[in-house]
Amino acid sequence: MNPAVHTQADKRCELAELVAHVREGDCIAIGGGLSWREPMAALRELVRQRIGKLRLVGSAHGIDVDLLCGAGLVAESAESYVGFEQDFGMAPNYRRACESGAVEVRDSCCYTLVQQLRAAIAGLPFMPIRSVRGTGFMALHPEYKTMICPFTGEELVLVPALRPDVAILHAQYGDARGNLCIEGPPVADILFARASKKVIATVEKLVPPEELAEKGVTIPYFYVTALAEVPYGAHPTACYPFHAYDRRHTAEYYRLASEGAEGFHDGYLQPYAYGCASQAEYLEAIGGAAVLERLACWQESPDAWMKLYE
Amino acid sequence: MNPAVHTQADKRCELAELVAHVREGDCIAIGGGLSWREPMAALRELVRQRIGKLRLVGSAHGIDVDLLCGAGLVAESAESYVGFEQDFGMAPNYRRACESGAVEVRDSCCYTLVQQLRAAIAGLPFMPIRSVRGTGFMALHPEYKTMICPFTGEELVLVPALRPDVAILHAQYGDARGNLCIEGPPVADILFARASKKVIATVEKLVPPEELAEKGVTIPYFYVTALAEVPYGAHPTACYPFHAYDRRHTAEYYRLASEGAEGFHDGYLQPYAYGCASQAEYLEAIGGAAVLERLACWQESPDAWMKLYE
Amino acid sequence: MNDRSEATCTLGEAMIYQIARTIEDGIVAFHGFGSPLVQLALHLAKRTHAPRLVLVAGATYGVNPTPPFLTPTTNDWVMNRGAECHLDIEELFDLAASGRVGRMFLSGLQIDRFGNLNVTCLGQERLQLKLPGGGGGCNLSCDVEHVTIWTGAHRATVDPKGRRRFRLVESCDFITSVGHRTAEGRTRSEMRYRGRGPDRIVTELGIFDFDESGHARLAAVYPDVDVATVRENTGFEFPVRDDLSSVPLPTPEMVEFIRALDPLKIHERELGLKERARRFSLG
Amino acid sequence: MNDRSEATCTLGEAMIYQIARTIEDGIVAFHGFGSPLVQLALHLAKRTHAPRLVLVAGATYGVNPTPPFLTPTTNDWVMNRGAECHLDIEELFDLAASGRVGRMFLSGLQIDRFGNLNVTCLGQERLQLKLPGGGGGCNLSCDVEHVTIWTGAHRATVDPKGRRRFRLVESCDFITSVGHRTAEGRTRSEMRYRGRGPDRIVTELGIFDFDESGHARLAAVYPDVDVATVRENTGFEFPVRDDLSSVPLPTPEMVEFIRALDPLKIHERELGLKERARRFSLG
Repeated sequence: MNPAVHTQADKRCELAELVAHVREGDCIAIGGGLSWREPMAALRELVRQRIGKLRLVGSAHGIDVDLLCGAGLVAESAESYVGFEQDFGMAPNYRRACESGAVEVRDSCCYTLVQQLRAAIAGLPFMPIRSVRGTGFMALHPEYKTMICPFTGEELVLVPALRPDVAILHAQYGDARGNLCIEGPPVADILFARASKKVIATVEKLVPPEELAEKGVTIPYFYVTALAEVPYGAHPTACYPFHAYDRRHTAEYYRLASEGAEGFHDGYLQPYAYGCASQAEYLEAIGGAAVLERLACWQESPDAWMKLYE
Repeated sequence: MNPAVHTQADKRCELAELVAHVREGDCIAIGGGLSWREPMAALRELVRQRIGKLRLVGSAHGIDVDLLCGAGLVAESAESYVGFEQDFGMAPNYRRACESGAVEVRDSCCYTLVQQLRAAIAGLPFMPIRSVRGTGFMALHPEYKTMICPFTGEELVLVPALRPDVAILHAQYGDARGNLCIEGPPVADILFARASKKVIATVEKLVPPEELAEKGVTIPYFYVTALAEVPYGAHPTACYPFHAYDRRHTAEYYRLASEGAEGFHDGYLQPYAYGCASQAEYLEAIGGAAVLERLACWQESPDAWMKLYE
Repeated sequence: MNDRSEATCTLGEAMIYQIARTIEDGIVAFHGFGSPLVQLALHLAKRTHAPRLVLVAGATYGVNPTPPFLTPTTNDWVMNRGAECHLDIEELFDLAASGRVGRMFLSGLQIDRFGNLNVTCLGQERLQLKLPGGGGGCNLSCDVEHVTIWTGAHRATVDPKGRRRFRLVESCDFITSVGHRTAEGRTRSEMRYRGRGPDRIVTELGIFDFDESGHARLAAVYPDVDVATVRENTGFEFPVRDDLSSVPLPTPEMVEFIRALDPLKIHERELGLKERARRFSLG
Repeated sequence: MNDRSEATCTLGEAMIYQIARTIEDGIVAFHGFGSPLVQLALHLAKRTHAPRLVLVAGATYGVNPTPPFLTPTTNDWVMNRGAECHLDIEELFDLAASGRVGRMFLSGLQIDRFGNLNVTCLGQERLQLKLPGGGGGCNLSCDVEHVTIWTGAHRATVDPKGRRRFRLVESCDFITSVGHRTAEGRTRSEMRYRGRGPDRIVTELGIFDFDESGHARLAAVYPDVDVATVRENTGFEFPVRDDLSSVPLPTPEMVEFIRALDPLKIHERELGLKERARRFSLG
C-alpha cells in the first residue's frame, strides 16, 4: 500500500539485472528529455529482454520513446511531446505505432503531468489545476474530474495522482548506496524519482559516498531501488560533461526508422540492440573510441562544439 | 492582481529603505528558523521604524518573533512554534503578548503552511491536505474547508492559498540584481520567496553576478524586491559559515525578556534597537570585534565550537 | 561579407524581428522546444528593446542564457551556457499558473481563426496523422498573460490528391492549446483562464492581431505579399485592419546579431526552400 | 572515568535507550526540534540495531548526520555535520503524507489516555498559558506510520495553589496532535488517517503501550518505580499489562556512546533535578 523506501547498503548491479525490475505492462517514466540524458542503454536492454506492453508517461521526449515504439514494446503513450524538433522532425516509429493503433494515444501536457506527480509525491488522491479545460485533453482523459472551487466559485480540473511503476534514469554520478548526482537540467527526473514505486538508474560513474556528497545529491538514496555503472549509457543523447549529443548516429537512426518497421529492425535494432550483448559491444558497434573521442571534444572550443551539429 | 516580477537592474539599498517596504498590518513571512539565519537586523529596523499590527506566518521560530512581540508590533501569530527549545524554554515576550490578548493566536502547522504556500505559488485557490482533521486547528482556522474526494470518497481538508505581503530573509550572498545564495538549510525561505508579493533580503556579502552564479542561485532575482548588505545581519542567530549562534547574547536577551515588558524595553530594546541608529552601532553595543571574533572561531575545532554553547 | 547581405535581410530574419516586437520589457517570457525563430527573437529582444526581459529557455529552463550558437535540439548545454540561474520544470509552470509569465510562443499544424492550435493529431473520426504533441502548450495557453502564435508555413500546400492543405484552418481536428474561443464557443472570460490569450499571429505572409471578438485580423503583410495572397492561403475568412501596413524590417545591426547567433542557420529549418530565398532590402 | 559511572546509567540514558528500542531498522524516522532525548535515541539506534535507519534530523532536515556533539538548539550546523544529503522542509512532510515516514516522536505538556497531545495552549474557556506550539506534529501525527510519545516530566507537580498538575491528563485543553481517538471519540480508522498512531509512551516513570481500544496501558516501569507511583502521578485510570516488566537497561557501550555524543548533557534539560540524580546499575 504505502510506497517503499529503499535502504539496502549496496544497490549496485549489472544492467540486465537492473532492467529486470521492469515488468510487462508497467507504467514507465523515462528520465531526461529530448536529446539530453536519456537512459538509452537501459532502454536497449529492455529491447533485448523484450519487456513489453509498457505504458509511458513523460514530458518532452524523442529517440527514447521512438526506440521502444520501434521495438514494439509500447502499449500506451501519455507523453507531452515525442519528436526530433527542427533537427529531424517527427518521430517515425512513434508515428507508425500510434497511427496503426498499436500504441494508444493518451497525450498529456507538461504541467498536468507535474501536478499528477505532485499528487503522488504528497500522497494525495489528486491535484487541482486551472488549465486544460477547453482543450481536447479533457476528452482524451476521462479520468480527470472537475469541481467548483468552494473559495472562488471557479471551475477547477482535478487530475489524479500518477505513481509510475518504474522510473528509469541516467545520471552522471551515483554511489553504491544509490545516491544520485545529476549535473545540468534535471528535467522531470526528481519528480519521477519521488513519485515512482521503483527507481532504477544507470550512471556514467560510480564514486565513493563522500565524493558524491561533495558533488551534491540530486536524488537521495532511499528513493533508488538499484543502479548500474554504464559509461555512455545515454548515447546517442548527450550526457555532459562526459559527452555531447551524437548527431551523426541519430541521423542514421532517423534514416533507418524512416524506412519502415522492417528497415528499422534489420538496420538498427539488430546491429545496435539485439546484436549487442553488452554496452561494450554497443560502443564498438557505433564506432568505438574514435566516435567517443569526437563526442568528448565539445569542451575544446565553441567551434569544435559547433562542428558536432554539422 | 497578478503577482509582480522584479526586474530592475540594481536592487541594492540601505537597511532603512529596505524595511520601509513593510507596511503596517502586513502579513509577514520571516525566513530562517529557530537560532539559524533569522533576519534580525531587518527586524530591529522594523522596531526602530515602529511598523506594527503585523500578522506573522511561519514554521519554527524563536527570538525573531519574540523580539517583534516584545516591541508590540505583532497583531496576530500563525507560527507553528515560537520558543527557545531546551536552550532557554518558552518565549517570554511572545507568551505575554498572546496571554494578554495583544496577539491573536492563530497557530498553524508546518505542512499546513507548506500546502498553503504551495497553493499561492501555483496560483491555486487552495491545496488539499489529509491531516489536520481531528485536531484543535480546525476550530482555530474557520477559513479551512473540507470536501469529499471524488476519487476515493475520503474527507480532505482544503487550506486556502497563503500569499504573504512581504518575506523578510537573510542570506549569506546576494548580487546587485537580487539573486540570493543560501548555504545550509533554506528552511522555508524558498517557499516564502516564491509565494510572497514582495521579498526583501539582507545579505552578509554582496558579490558580483558571476561569483553568485558560481556559488549557485537559491532564489532567482526576479522574486526579490530589494536587498541590502548587512554583515552579521542575523546576529544573535547563526549565519554559518560567517559566524555561529551567539548564545551569550541570547541568554542576556532571555533574562531581560523574562523580567517583563518594561525590563525588556529598558534593558534590551533601548540599548540594542532604538538606541542603535545603524547595524554598526549595534555591533559595537553587543561587544564589537571581540565578540565577532569569538563567533567566527567555530571552524577551528569541535572543542572551540562546543565552547560557544557553554 | 558582401554589400548585398548588409543591405538586405532574409524572410527568416524579418520574421524573427516581427516576433521580437511582440515581447515587452520587464516580463518573464518562455519559449518551448523546437522553435529557433522564437529563440532568436527572444535573444534579439533582450539585446535591443527589452534588456530587463527574464528569458527562460525551453527544455533547459536556463534563465538569461548566452549561448555561443543555436543548436537543432533545445535541451543541450550549448543553449544554457551563461545562464544566470536555472528553474525546475515545475517552477516555470507554477510561475505561469500564478500569473507571472508575461508571454509564451505557440505554433501549430492547424491554427484556427480564434487562435486555437492543434499539434496533437490530424483526422476527425479516426487518427490519420499523429503529430509530436504540444508539450506544455495546453497549460500555458490558459495561464500565460499573452501568447504570440507563429508559423513559417502559412502558405497552403497541395497534397498528392490535389487538395489544398491549409495551416490556417477553418477548424482544428484537435484543440491542443486554446485561443479566444473554445470549440463550444465559450470565451476566455467565461472559462476564467488566467491569461488573456494570443494577441499576434506572425507568419511568413503577414501578421494578424485579434479583434474585440477574438477573431484573427490581418494587420500587416511583408513587402512582397498582398492581401489576396494571404486570403488564398488562409482556410478562413478574416477582416483586414484599415491601417494595414507593411511589416517593419530589422536594422542591419539586428541582422548581424541574428546571423552571429545562428551560424548553422537552424532557424531556416522552420521555412520551406522557397521562403528561405526571400530577401528584403533594408535600404 | 570512575568505576561507578561505568557500572551505572542515568535515568536520561535509560530513557534514551527505551526510545531507541521503539525504532525499527530500514525505516525513515524524523525528530522535531527541542528533543535531545530523541536525537540521542535515533543516533543510538542507528549505531546499534538499526544501521539502515534513514535518520532525518529536525530543523536542518539533514539525512544521517554525524554531529560532533549535541547542541541546545536543533537548527545549527553542528547538528547536520556529515549529513549524507539534505531534504527540503516540504520533502520531509511529503514523505510522511505519502506514507514513507515510519516513525516520528512527539511530546506534550498534556498527554491524554488515547495519546492526544497538547503543546499549543492551556485553559479551556480563556487562554491561561500559551505554549510554544507543535511545529509539524499535527500533520505528522496523522500521516506517520508510528509515533513514539515521550516525556521526561510524567511526575505530577504541585502548583502554588496546592493543586496537583498532571502531565498525563484526563483530557487535553487543546488537541495539537492526534492519538487513537479524537475529542469527539472518532477512531483513526474512521478518520482514515494514513498513520497508525502512537504505540508507546516513554516517561521517566515507565512505558505505556496501547490496547486494542487505543487506550494507554502500563507495560513496564523503571527499577526504582512501582505501579502505585505511576498511578498517583497519572491523571487518568489505566490498565496494566499482565506481563508488566522492568525496563531493560542499555549496555555500558551504549552509555559510552551517549556520553560521547552529548558532552554538554543537553538531554538532561528535559529532566527535573531530582530525576537527573537517578541511577541504575548495569551490573
